[in-house]
Amino acid sequence: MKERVEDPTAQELFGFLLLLGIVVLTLDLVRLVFVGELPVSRLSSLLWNGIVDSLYIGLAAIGLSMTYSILRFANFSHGDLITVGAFGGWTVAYLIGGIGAAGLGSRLLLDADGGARAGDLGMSIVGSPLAIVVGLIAAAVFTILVALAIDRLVYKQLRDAGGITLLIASVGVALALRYIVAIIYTQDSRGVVASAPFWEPAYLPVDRINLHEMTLVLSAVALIVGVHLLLQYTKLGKSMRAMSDNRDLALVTGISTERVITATWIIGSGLAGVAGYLIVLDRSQITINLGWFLLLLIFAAVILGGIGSIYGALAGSLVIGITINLSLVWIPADLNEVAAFALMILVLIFKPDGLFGGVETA
Amino acid sequence: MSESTQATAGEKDTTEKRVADPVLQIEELDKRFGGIVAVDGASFAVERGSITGLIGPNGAGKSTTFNCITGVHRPDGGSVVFDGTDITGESPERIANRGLVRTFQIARELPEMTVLENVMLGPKGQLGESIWRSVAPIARGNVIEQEEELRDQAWETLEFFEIDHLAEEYAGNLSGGQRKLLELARALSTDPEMLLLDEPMAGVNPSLERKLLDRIHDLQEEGYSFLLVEHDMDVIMEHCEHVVVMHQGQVLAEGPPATIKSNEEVIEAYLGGEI
Amino acid sequence: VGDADHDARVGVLQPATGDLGDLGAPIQDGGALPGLQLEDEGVPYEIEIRREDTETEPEVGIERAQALVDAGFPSITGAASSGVTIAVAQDVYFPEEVVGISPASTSPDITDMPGEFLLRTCPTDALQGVAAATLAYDDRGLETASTFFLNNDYGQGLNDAFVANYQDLGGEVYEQEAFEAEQPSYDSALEVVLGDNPDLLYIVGYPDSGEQIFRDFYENFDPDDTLVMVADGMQSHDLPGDVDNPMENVIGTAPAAVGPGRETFDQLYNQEFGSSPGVFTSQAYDATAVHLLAQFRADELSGPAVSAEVREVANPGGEVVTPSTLADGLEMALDGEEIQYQGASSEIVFDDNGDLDAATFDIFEFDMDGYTVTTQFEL
Amino acid sequence: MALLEVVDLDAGYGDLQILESVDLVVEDGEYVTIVGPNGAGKSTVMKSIFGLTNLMGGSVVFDGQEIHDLRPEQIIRTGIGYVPQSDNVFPSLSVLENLEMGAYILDEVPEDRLQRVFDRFPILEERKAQKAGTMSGGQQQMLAMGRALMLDPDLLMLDEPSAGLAPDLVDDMFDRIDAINDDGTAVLMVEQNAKEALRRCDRGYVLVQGQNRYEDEGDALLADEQVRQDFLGG
Amino acid sequence: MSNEPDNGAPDNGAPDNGATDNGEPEETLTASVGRWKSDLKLVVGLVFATYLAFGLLGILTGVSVNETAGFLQTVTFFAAVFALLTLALNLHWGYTGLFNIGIAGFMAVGVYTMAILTASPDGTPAGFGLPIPIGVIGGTIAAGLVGAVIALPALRVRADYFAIITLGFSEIVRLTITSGSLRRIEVGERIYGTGGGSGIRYTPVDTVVPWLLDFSVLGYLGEVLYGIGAVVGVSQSIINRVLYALVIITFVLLFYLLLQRIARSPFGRILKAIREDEIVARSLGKDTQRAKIKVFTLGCALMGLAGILWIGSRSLVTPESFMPVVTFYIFVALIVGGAGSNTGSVVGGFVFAAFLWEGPRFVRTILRSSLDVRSPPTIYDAFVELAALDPMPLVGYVVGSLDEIRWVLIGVVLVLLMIYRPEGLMGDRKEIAAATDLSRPGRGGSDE
Ligand SMILES: Nc1ncnc2c1ncn2[C@@H]1O[C@H](COP(=O)(O)OP(=O)(O)OP(=O)(O)O)[C@@H](O)[C@H]1O
Ligand SMILES: Nc1ncnc2c1ncn2[C@@H]1O[C@H](COP(=O)(O)OP(=O)(O)OP(=O)(O)O)[C@@H](O)[C@H]1O
Ligand SMILES: [Mg+2]
Ligand SMILES: [Mg+2]
Repeated sequence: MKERVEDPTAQELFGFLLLLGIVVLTLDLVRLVFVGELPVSRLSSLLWNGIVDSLYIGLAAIGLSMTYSILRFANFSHGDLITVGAFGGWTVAYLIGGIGAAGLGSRLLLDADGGARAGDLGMSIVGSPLAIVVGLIAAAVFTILVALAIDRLVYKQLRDAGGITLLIASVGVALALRYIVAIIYTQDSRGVVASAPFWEPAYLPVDRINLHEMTLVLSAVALIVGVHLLLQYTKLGKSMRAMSDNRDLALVTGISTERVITATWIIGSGLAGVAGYLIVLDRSQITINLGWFLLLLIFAAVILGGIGSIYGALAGSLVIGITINLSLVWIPADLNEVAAFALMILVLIFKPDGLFGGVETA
Repeated sequence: MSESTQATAGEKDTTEKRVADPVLQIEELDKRFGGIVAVDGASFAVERGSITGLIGPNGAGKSTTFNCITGVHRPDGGSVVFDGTDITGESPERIANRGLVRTFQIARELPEMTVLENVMLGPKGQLGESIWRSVAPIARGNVIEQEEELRDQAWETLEFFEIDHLAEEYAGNLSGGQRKLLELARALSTDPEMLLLDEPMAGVNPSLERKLLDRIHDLQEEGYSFLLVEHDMDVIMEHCEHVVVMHQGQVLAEGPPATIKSNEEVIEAYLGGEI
Repeated sequence: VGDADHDARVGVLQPATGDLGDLGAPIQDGGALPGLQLEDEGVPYEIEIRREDTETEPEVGIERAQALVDAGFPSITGAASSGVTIAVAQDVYFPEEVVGISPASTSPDITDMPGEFLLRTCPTDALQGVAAATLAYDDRGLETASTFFLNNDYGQGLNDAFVANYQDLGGEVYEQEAFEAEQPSYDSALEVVLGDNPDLLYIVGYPDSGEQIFRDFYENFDPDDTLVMVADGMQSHDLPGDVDNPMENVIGTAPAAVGPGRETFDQLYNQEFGSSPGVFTSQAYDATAVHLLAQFRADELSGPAVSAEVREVANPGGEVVTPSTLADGLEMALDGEEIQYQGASSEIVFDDNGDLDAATFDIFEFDMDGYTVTTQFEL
Repeated sequence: MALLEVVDLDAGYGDLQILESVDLVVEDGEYVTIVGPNGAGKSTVMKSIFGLTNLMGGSVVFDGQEIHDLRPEQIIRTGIGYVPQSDNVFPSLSVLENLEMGAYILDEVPEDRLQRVFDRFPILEERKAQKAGTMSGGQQQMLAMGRALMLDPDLLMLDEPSAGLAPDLVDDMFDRIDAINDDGTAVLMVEQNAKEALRRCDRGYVLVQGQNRYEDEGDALLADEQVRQDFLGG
Repeated sequence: MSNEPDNGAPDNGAPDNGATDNGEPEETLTASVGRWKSDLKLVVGLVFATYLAFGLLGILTGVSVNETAGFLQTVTFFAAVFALLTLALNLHWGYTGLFNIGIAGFMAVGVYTMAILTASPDGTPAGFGLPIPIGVIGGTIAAGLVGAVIALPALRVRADYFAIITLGFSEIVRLTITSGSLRRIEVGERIYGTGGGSGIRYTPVDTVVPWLLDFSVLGYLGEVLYGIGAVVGVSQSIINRVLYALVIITFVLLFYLLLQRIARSPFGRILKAIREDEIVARSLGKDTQRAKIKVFTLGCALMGLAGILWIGSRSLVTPESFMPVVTFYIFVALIVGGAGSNTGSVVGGFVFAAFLWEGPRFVRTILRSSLDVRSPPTIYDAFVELAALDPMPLVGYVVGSLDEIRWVLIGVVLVLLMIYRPEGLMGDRKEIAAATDLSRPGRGGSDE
């Protein structure tokens, strides 16, 4: 770790301004609620949407952050792994859930020919829970297999290459993946999940709970906790960090770097696949651009949090998720991403290594 | 015994008096990293034209002191005066341009530049460092002549450091010791008034080490001043007029090598009872 | 007729890949369909339909249009979004004198452009704005509205037209929110537009975002509180199925479609591509059909020659040609007979600006199987 | 049979050859030093033994097993420990974690050895939780050494272990290496502190421009006028 | 890694001495000309080989001369445009290590400024109706200024973080110009603004061609070209486009010389040092912050100018032209050519335009028109037919999916390039940052 020039004054100033801005906005929020311009129910639903958004961004961001720090490149094919997971997982869910209700071709191609409509098949967590759960697992497994295959074919040849070389290669992988999916499934976007079932709890303060959204929230939280435990209490976490620090030394220490890389792909792509599957469960719509369109936000979250820190990635996701939703109180919807990016830039100027510090590649 | 008490850091206010013509003066320097106090009220001065040694156990705060002097770190307290000007907290480039240049303990070569480019980067006041002069045909003036001069100097420097055969090699491909040499060559090429050398000899082959020291003496005669961090006591004892000993961020003792050598505190803290 | 190798050549320029690929690929299919249909029917002519992909980038669009022209195509069915169409027209159609018929560019700006080499088989949004506003305010008595529109020229243009007319009639507009296509969720934005409980929510967009918007709508809001109105962009039989909701509180306006042509087209499309046609696919079919008829009627394969015949084959007067009688139409055109093409999407009557003369709009409602036209609205 | 046998080794980086038919032998329990000018290829020899260079010819046999085709993480399991010359700690791991990484190939961290390392370098225990990258140069050197000692290798390869250490620690380091050697571990060391190193070792090699130049017992090399003049600074 | 970095042209034989006699030393001039010549030879050779190959392909597969010529013209145009952008990026990334992935944003600033300055005051949105040259210069300056403003805070952070800041910036620009908020701003009776999704219309900058043809000499040249075109069957419009491409190529040459000068200078040395280790440069007394701001500003201005020459040659600008993917194209071009080398940048721009951008489309079109097979609705149907031993539906499906397949192939080609040529085609020709030949003095300037 080389010394860096310290230059606290500008940083402090920025931090102060940023803090001031946040305080002012919070006060304004309170004011709006008080004068009744912003009903509490709307505020809370904006916040809740923010949290839901940040959960699936976060799920995908963990994987991206891990490959970023351990393989030392910005993986632009991560978004398309999300897409692959979504298509793979839902295909399996359709194969199981649609038995008898639709033809094999329609099920295999996820209703590409309009022959297996989600509503008719009852594709919901209540309608065919088994299919949905098996699909979830399949999404993870399938994405992992794809990611490992790509690693063997592509990234393994590039282990000693620089970050940019890998980045460009990953863009190549991204294009190939996305359009292979397009060739198979066609580019039509379509709804593949039936209407979300609701549960109306008697004893909770909320009126009704969207069970698909709840499935997403619970699975995401469980997976995040699981990954945390895995990295905290096994050697794997440490060897990953060691590898991201200094690969040659890690080799010399006896760490099988290939095995760590494999583990990284398994965790990272597994989470990405699950994220893709769950996003579709919540949104119902599936398109080949699913992951690609999300990638920018995921990158923003990872870098905002500090590359290589999974807690940073989660914190970054939370900031991004809440910003794109809560900012609607003040600005029009077509500028909410502007707000998210602007906030990200300000935070990075205040904390140049991201919220949780981190490594760098290029 | 009595000499050594006289030389301890107890009487900080006397620092100035002990040095007749200080080129560099450090007063009450503090630097903390979180809970770790790396430099803790260190004060010392370097006589103009001298080779002053800065020694102390590992982690005593020597490199951190260097970083504070050269603007890489911002001291939490105290002052640094160079050539009569207070330079505390100035940016690294301003300090370097004042003629105070340092080398790094862990060599920091510019890996994807050739060795020659590394050295040619050093010299101050290069005309072509302005973007306009490097581009505009008329404003270019003497840029090319100057470049040729710099090139010739650079080759000489490399020859002296015995790395001229590597001139066109990328610096990142050098061996550990070669990097150290390059580091030193580059710092020298800036033609500074004073050089801060952080363990320049660590990893350098003994024969070359002697040559380097001779060169340092030559330069000293030309009026350069040196502050030298080194763990090789033979080097310190033989080549420094004055030695400052740091320990746990403070100046433990200072004085001529002979005194330091027999200072018991120093022996206990640093020299390890031997010698 | 024709050059050495061909009797007719039409380029179909649509975004088949890229961000709008899911929308544009079916339109491209629709534009290529007449060629396939005629081939199936065994017409004895060499007809070349060349698909080109704009990749959803205006730059590529212009460049591909240029390539079609360089290859000697006098007719182009394209482009999709008005931005690309305007650019392509200005930089390629006009200077090169080839005829472009856009199936999907509804921007009012296009009306002002010369109608000789740029026409369209979709209506201008200026009219649809009037239709929608009148329907909402006068017919249904909805006095307050919020709008939610796609953040591109289609969304912005139609929104402007609607809002201006609605306010002129006396309606109050609470919120006008633009949205980006294919966002992860529209919950929060809907929260904003519906916050003040308007009587009407006017949504302009395409099914790709529409699916998501309506999902979010039905999950979080009470459909009985708000009537939702959509425009032609969301006229899709797949929408309720994809949303998995009958969408009973949704009505829409779209330029009136002529009955028989539509059904033949739906059938042909389904048979060829295995799915039901999406937005602007029938307009694309019609554009290509008009091109073909005009080329057969023209005495050479050149832009000006086609341009001279386009209105001849489409506008009233002469034998009626529909999608089901397209092959016969070609013969008649070749013989120089008077014909009028009545297409899958509308009757196709071009005015001098190249705009549709259609002043009739369908009002449609959704149910689980798609949409049905309930009434028509004449301006 | 010798513990380590390097025969006719050609190696380099990419296409660039650095070593030319280098021969090197370390007997069981022996203490061998390599000295030579900067850039002679000393570190390259070590890296080649550990499989980190491009091997162009020759063979490396350890304990009767050919290891030149093995991967580094396999080589360490054959019983070779290695402390590289530079970049030899994990900067963003804590001191303790760095030491634990030293015992990576074991199932669990041997507490007694950890304690021994701490006893030897108390500062490491004091700064257990500090990020290694923020330790001083010398402290990092201690940490690197400590990490290698977490295993009990048959052969310990040290690339300039004394560089950057304070004098008391330099002596100590050499003593320590002696002690390790006395316990039966063979040592292969590169040193610029050549006199001290040759004084203490059993046998020494002088490497110049990628080739063996001299090989003899340490004291003999020290006594050799030519060697003194050319490589030991008189 | 190469152990013998390129040290200039082997055929540069000018002696070292005699240089100082006459002020501006000749030998470096000849040296750079020599180097320049060999690079030029290389580029021109590559270009001709490519044209020949594609030309043959076109003719052999029965594509008309006009269409083939149009294709080659398009390649030339995009090659020039990408070369411009790649050169600018090389200054940022190749030389200074500034990981700018917001190129699209800076282009947008340039083009929109030009559009607003030159658009007709009667249009919607209205512009200021200024002459085109003022628009071009204004747009270039605006892009540079915005770059400077971004640089002040953003350059404090490190590579990856800097990258996402520039990307965020470019998205902010794009979303803002799309947004309804700035779409229409009424000032008096006129409506100014960005036009939102429908953009701004203006007189394109390629109208410079007719203007140039008004000059007698150039006009004559034009006539000659038209004449040749008429004989071989190439339309006037293609020739006009070729002429505009030549205008851009002139800019490429100017950019190239400018950047070459910068690269081979002490200033260029500082830039490289910043890329390698900024603290070292600062510790040697170099004001890296200033250098970075200057370079970033200059590079952004060049990106703005390149944007103007490209998108400005259309008559309409919309936000869709500035999707982040544009930035990525330029990065690919740079990496393919070889980051750190200006010649490499130009080659990269050309290779990208010819083999990744335009070539595959050409080939796709040829394939499509020669393989006339019907596509079944889904791939499932195709395989079902295949199982019934009829391979044609699958072939048809493949032909029908050529658009998608083209993307898959581009992806594969990128991967293969990175695996087999990661340093880029000209990555071994990295320039040495010095204004003079650096060979050891006394041995002559040209020893190897
Ligand atoms: N990664 C590399 N790529 C290319 N060349 C290298 C690389 N590392 C070292 N070299 C070259 O190999 C030669 C030998 O290097 P090596 O590090 O083995 O020397 P050494 O004897 O250990 O020197 P020192 O005492 O200075 O550490 C040197 O000339 C150096 O330039
Ligand atoms: N960035 C930092 N963060 C935390 N602690 C630091 C940092 N930099 C230095 N230290 C601590 O400050 C103390 C002084 O370190 P310094 O590098 O100045 O020692 P030194 O005297 O140069 O030692 P050596 O002779 O080993 O190089 C050490 O304990 C070190 O761990
Ligand atoms: Mg130090
Ligand atoms: Mg070495």
